[in-house]
Amino acid sequence: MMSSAFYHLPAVDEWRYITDEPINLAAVLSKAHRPGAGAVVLFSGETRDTSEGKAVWFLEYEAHPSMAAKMIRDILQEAIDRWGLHFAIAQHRTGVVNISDSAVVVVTGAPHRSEAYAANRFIIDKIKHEVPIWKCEHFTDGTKVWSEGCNHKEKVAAAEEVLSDSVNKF
Amino acid sequence: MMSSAFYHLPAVDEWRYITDEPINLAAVLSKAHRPGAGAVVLFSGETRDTSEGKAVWFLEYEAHPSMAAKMIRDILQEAIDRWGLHFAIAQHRTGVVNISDSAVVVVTGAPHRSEAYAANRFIIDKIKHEVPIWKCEHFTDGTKVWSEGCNHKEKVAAAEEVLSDSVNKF
Amino acid sequence: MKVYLYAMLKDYFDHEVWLQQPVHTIDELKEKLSAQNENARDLLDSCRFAVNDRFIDNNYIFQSHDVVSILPPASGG
Amino acid sequence: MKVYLYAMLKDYFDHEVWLQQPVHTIDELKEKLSAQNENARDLLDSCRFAVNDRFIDNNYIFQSHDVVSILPPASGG
Repeated sequence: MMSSAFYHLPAVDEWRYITDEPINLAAVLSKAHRPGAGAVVLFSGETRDTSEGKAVWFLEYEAHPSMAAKMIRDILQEAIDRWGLHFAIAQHRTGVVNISDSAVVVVTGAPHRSEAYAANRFIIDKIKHEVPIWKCEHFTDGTKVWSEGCNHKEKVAAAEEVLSDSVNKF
Repeated sequence: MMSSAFYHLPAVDEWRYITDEPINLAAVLSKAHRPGAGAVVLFSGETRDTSEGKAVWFLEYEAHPSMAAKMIRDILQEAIDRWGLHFAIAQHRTGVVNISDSAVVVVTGAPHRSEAYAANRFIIDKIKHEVPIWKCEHFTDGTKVWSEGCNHKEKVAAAEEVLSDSVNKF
Repeated sequence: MKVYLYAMLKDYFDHEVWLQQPVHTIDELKEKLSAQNENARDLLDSCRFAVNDRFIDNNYIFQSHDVVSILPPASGG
Repeated sequence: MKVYLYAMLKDYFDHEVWLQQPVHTIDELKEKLSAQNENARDLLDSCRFAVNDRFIDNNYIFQSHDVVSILPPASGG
């Protein structure tokens, strides 16, 4: 999948990191074994059937694919260097992701388990907070809402300020 | 696999927790999805090709199968209760485990990822420290050594004391 | 100058916007878009900006051939 | 009384040991086995003891029909 409308950096095997095909966890995991890696940790983020009390129909993800792919690659490299990993794999879905399907997978391999867990958590946290990928929740009642990401609380606070400002005006 | 020589508690599906067959990670992972579990974490402990600088040929695990199975089941239940997991799976190998093969797998599923990671780590730490399963390292030079488990450092210290005692006697 | 807008920004704008008049800074660009749709002002303030796949900061001066991406806060995973 | 020994204990004893003479406490059992093989004394001190698949503590009094397991420190995973 290429975002051909963009001037972009040379492709960095974008499909490795961003895919609109279902993620095959077994296939990803099958590549994640090395003679020196005594600890393998896999994280799969999967569509839940409820979100803040509302019944979810499916999720839809949009990405800036070329930027997202490059950023995920850089995050993986940072984790490999920092924890001395034998490998680090991550792939994020775009498009429709149904209940219980994987939206994102991260696999890390290290000599010992502390490093494999820590690096895995680092990678998924950083992907969720920094990489230009957005989640739209579609509910069973037909409504949809874009997740507001990291600024959620700040934006709620800002909205309350706006609200109290407008109340003060009247 | 039953340890029929023992008076033991009623079987608790021992094969679920202790197996002398290769662990099929893909098959284990395929069972680890629930509509409410937005976060799935899998840990696989795999045979490394070296141990403290020596080239490893293979590992061999021995268990007290009936006790080990019951204890793993209890550890999983404790983790489920403590972190509100949707599921928790763990299986440990006995017998010969070759390089890069899985000796133990732990899978946890929770609504959110903090719980899935924390519970997963709790389970593997507790299995390694408490469950009656023992690892024997077979090296490529034909030697073998039983891993000494949690008391390793205490035992080294004790051995040094004994050594200095015997030195003092002469 | 070509501008691409993503995710919830598309509730306020097209995915692709072509700006005829020159725009020099991020602040000018935000002001111009907010003038088109006042409801997007807060969201635009929380966005990151990129040119040719690289993030830019507030000092960046746009060139007419730049391809600009406006990226709301990430919410992947 | 039947006693099963595991893992590195089998470097010093058979997997299965039958004790003809009554043994009443863990300490007596450890002493009896250590007398058979003095090199196992430290290892026996680091072991846990179980009867019929349940851990026992130092106060436990063995019955002649007990099946005892002697479990070195775990080193799984």
